[in-house]
Amino acid sequence: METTEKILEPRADYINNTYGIKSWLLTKDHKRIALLYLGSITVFFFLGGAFAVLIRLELLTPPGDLMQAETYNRMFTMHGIMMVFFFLIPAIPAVLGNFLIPIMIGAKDLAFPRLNLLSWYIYMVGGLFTFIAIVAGGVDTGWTFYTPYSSNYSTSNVIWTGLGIFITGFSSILTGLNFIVTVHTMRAPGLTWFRLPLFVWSHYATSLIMILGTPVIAVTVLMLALERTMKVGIFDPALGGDPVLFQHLFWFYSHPAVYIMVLPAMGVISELVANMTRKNIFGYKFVAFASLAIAVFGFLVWGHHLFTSSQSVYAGMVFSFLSYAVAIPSAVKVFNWTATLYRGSISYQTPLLYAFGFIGLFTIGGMTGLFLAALGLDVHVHDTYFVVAHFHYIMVGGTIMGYLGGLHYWWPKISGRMYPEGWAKFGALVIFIGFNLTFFPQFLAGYLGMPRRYHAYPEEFQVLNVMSTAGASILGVGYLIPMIYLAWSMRYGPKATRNPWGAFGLEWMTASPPPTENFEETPTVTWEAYEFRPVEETVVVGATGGPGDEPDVSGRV
Amino acid sequence: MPEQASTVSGEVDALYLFLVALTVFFSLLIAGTILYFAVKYRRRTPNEIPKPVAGAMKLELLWSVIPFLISMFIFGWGASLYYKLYRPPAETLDVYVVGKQWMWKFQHLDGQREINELHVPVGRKIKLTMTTEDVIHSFFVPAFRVKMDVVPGRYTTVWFEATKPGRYHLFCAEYCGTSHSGMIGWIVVMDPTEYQTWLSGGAGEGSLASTGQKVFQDLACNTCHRSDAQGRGPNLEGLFGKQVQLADGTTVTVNEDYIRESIRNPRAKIHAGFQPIMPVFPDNLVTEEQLLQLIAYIRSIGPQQPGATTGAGNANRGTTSVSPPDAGRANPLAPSQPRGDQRPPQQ
Amino acid sequence: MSEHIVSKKVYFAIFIALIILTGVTYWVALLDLGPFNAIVALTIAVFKAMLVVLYFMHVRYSSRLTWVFVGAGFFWLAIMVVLTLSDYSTRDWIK
Amino acid sequence: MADTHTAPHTAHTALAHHFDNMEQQREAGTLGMWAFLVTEIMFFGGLFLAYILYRSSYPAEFAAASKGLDALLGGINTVVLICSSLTMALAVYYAQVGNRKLLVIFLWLTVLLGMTFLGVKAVEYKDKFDHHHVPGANFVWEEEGHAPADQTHAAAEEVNTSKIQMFYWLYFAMTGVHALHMIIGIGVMLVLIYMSYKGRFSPEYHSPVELSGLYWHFVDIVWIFLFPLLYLIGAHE
Ligand code: HEA
Ligand code: HEA
Ligand code: HEC
Ligand code: CUA
Ligand SMILES: [Cu+2]
Repeated sequence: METTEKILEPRADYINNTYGIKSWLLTKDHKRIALLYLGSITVFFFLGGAFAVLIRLELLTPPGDLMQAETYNRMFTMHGIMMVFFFLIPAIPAVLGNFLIPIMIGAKDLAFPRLNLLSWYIYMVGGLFTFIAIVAGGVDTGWTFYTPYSSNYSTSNVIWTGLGIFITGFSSILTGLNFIVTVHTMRAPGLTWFRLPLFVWSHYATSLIMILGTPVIAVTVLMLALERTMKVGIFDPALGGDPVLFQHLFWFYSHPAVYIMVLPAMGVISELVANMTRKNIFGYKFVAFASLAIAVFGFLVWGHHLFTSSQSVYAGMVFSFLSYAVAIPSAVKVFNWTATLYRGSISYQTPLLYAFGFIGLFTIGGMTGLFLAALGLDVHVHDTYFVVAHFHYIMVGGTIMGYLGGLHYWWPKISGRMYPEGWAKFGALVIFIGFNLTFFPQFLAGYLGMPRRYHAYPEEFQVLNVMSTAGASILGVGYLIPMIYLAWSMRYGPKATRNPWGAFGLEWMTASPPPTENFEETPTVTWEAYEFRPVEETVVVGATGGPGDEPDVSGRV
Repeated sequence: MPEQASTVSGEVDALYLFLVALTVFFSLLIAGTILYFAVKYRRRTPNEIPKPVAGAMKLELLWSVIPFLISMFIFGWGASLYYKLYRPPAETLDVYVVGKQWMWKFQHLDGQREINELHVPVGRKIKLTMTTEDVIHSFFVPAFRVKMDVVPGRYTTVWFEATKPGRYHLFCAEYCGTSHSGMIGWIVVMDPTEYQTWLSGGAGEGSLASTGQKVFQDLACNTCHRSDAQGRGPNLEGLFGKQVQLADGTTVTVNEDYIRESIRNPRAKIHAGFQPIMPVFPDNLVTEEQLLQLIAYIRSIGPQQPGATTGAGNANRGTTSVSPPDAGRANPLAPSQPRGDQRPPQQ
Repeated sequence: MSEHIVSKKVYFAIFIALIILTGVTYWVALLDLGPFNAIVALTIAVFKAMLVVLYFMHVRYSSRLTWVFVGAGFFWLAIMVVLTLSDYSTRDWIK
Repeated sequence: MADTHTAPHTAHTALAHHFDNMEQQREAGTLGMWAFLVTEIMFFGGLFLAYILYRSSYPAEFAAASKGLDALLGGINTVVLICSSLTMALAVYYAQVGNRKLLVIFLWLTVLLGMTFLGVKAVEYKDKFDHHHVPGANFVWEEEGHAPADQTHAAAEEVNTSKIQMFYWLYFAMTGVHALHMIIGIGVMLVLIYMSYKGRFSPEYHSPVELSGLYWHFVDIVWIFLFPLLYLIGAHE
């Protein structure tokens, strides 16, 4: 990216208008809160990643030689918990969503700025509890906490971890609530629902899941904690309870939660695909409603995790059928993204590369979901590495790719600096290769019958596991690359212009980085979503003259 | 592809291969289209603004309906396979399984007991009735493509028919604590004659039912449950597979789960005309294994002829392979008999 | 879209209806209606809840959006209960 | 809705900086509260599900256990809560018409009724403690005319008691969470009273009263379901 060197009078933006730790820890500005989240989820990601590294090292050889079985069990449990509850669920909504939603709808902030800050603190407190649980010896129940193991048998810190998840749940509820109200009540004049960027639609759908599903996991861990302390038998068959009830309650939340993890990434991809090709999204309304459909149908399929659990065969059929129903909107999205490229103006910048990565890997991950939803086949692959590969394809190959793509794309807006494009492309490539090498062999291992959560495994699976471990080390390095250059660019990257991509959307009509209240004046929207325009007609909201206002390469403002 | 060693392996693999092909097709379709567009419509000048393309209803319908139809096809296929996998067939050779942290315990009707190793004959439908002493486990034999969770407090069943002699992995697939990965074993599939020899090896204790009968006497069950009508409890002879009238007016079929409940928690369902006086036998009095022995015993004194039961046509499914107690060892595998609807000889 | 002020009369009327319905629930519970005891009790409870939601909570005078939210809350609860029970009620069918 | 932005605004002192006008702010508040209540429905929903499942599995035990509850006290509490809903509704009414004195009075009445409810609940809980009906190691359940005879009979007791105990566990969990909501509600009321003393509310700005009202009524609704479910199942036997 080429930028002009000319230094103008520095204009106050959200980063430099006040200084000091306190101004950050007590901020009510959604953009600063997004950065607080960015920092904290990154820490949790690397913590979760460190556990993953240890898992992969243990699995390098068939016998359990690196660590004790107890330790290994704690490793994958805490890996799952960290990654799911403390990284992936907040990742895109709380960072990119928080930063962008008010800007994209032309508002000054979220509807409840104080709740927003509170949600970060709640998240941190939840994280702290979980962290204490780890330091005090960890948990070994698997991230799914199945009873009666978790309630009556495990001797690890189930309650502390449960408390951490309980608390963090409220942070997610508050974020969702805030988004819903904001999107309903704070859209700029003229910004009708069908003019909203698809990013906002998908976050709206995500938020619905957050407020409808999260309370159930809260009450479920509450019941688990009480059961563990009082042993009254809610989940204990010896006393008349049913352990499978726990599985129903757990998955009632946790299946929809997988859509909390993927929908925001889908929103990011919609933005990337449209803006990196300067094309309106093909079938806008279908993509928008597909998000809602996924959110709604996502609540009807949880029983597909229980196909071998002794759940009724007939209930299994219902859940399988509904699982296929929810796959259709995902398919619609994939096809529409692809069609958007048709007659576009495609620019191979890093964000688009990540978007391509997402589409490809999500397709594979999603299609393997169809294997799992096929009842007779799931009987064989359930709780094998096939499942592990399925969800890593979607969550790591899909969502993290989406997250990184979004982070790169909006990085100029967030930090006011450009990242180094060459390094970024290199990083994306390393991640893509490392990823596939890590997780593709797991499909094979899974179908061959290697069960998951195994500390030691029979010899014949070793080759595949060695490949997987090798891939994981490439992947780990891959993740360090963006970490380093993004941090570097915050200080040394070239200054970003208002709209370095020639993209379209309200966030590109304000300065980079934006001022505290986002726009100098409330914009009035007279355009449709993704209505790309020639340079002369480019819309700029607010006065020009700051450093973020020079024309970009394409001569646009 | 793991070894195919059961009658359903091939069917599961067929579905798998179909899905693999489908995945390859769609992945290539999408990746190919993306690459093609990406090259063809690459940005040529920095200021290029392509013309907007309007959506197309027809296309949207096309790519919703086709995937839907495909997925309904997969659904149907998967569901019928599932039904087959989880619905035990009529004539089976039964084995009782108890899981516990971290081992598998097997009891054959003929009295053999095994740990972490299960010997079965080739070409017979084997039905496992399973439970656990502690947490949930899952019985998984990759070569047979079967898996079923083993849940405390209830019996789950799974069946398979091995097609090839050999040793196959048995895994515990549901995470169950520290040595979950150590809860593994082998399924040894043998030729019928070898199996016969194996059967006549060990054992010694007599059949499972006769062990059950001993337990029945040791626990003084027979003080109440007598073979005449004088007992304080119902006569258990000929009971298995029948419908029982309960005190609250409903009826229930006597099966493994019902017997289990009657022993662990007798007051849950009261046989009409009897007092709720039967004591509870919790697992410190009757272990899961003994419970299964008792069931085998009660089954063995059940109706000898399937047709003789009063229950619905299928109420006695799975009951026919029982040999009467003390009748010497049954030979469930007379090789001369045709497979399928064969009935084990009742000596 | 200014707010609607509900008159005091309506509040009192609803209040009286609620008290009466409480009495009815109590009285019905003393009769033996077999399985209908639960059904009647729940019907009355739903009815009471509706009165509170519509009048005390002003939903009757609120935007469609509020209706949708209220509806969604109960609808999702129903999803959870119905689909879970669909498992428990059909477990024995296979045998 | 989006068009509210265009309304010219005369800034009210209670208008937060990021809203355009009071109408928008009020709407956001109401919607937020409703979204929160939806969350609450789902939270209680998990407990209700467990209740429904076990009640339909063990109807006899649950009916028997339910007799250990005092339906009269439960009924009284229902009436108390309905009264408090009325006073709350009236408080909102007086906030809307701008009658500060009556607003404060009705808020106090609401607090008082809430306290009464909690008082009655405390009496009930105490009774459960005295009778060892609190789930846990000390739980005891005697049925009419039955004395545990020998060891196996003691075991028989245990199994059946376990379902009774399950009922009491659900009773305590549901009413406990409900009572917790009441306590929070009372705290909120006290804040409202303080704010109205300070003269913060006016016909233009009173959403805190309104929103707290929504919350309070919701807590009332939960009880409307808890009462028949917990207290009245076994009443007719
Ligand atoms: C972000 C996370 C995410 C997402 C989006 C999904 C999406 C899907 N998942 Fe996945 N899943 C997980 C995360 C996720 N999953 C996790 C974490 C687990 C394991 C939990 C544990 O046990 O620890 C799991 C487990 C899991 C199981 C249980 C397996 C088992 O334990 O035995 C099943 C079974 O049905 C399943 C199915 C599906 C389906 C059908 C989809 C669908 O939504 C996918 C839809 C997408 C597509 C279909 C691809 C795009 C479409 C096309 C390219 C067009 C062609 C399409 C057709 C012909 C239909 N998943
Ligand atoms: C968002 C979710 C998410 C993400 C991002 C990941 C990321 C990864 N996971 Fe994840 N995983 C889960 C969610 C996720 N996982 C879940 C839910 C489970 C199930 C848990 C359960 O069964 O209960 C699971 C289980 C799971 C298993 C199965 C364990 C088992 O069943 O026995 C494996 C095995 O390979 C694995 C590997 C990996 C790897 C290699 C990565 C890589 O992508 C990680 C790459 C990142 C790094 C490598 C970080 C870089 C850090 C450094 C370089 C610092 C190194 C420092 C030190 C070593 C001190 N995961
Ligand atoms: C004190 C007497 C007594 C003893 C000892 C006793 N039972 Fe029973 N049993 C009864 C009575 C009475 C019933 C019928 C009432 C009921 O269903 O609970 C019954 C019912 C049963 C039933 C259900 C049969 C049906 O028709 O409903 C089974 C199975 C059973 N008992 C097995 C056993 C076993 C096994 C033992 C020993 C471990 C045992 N009983 C010991 C009295 C006894
Ligand atoms: Cu037993 Cu895992
Ligand atoms: Cu799922």
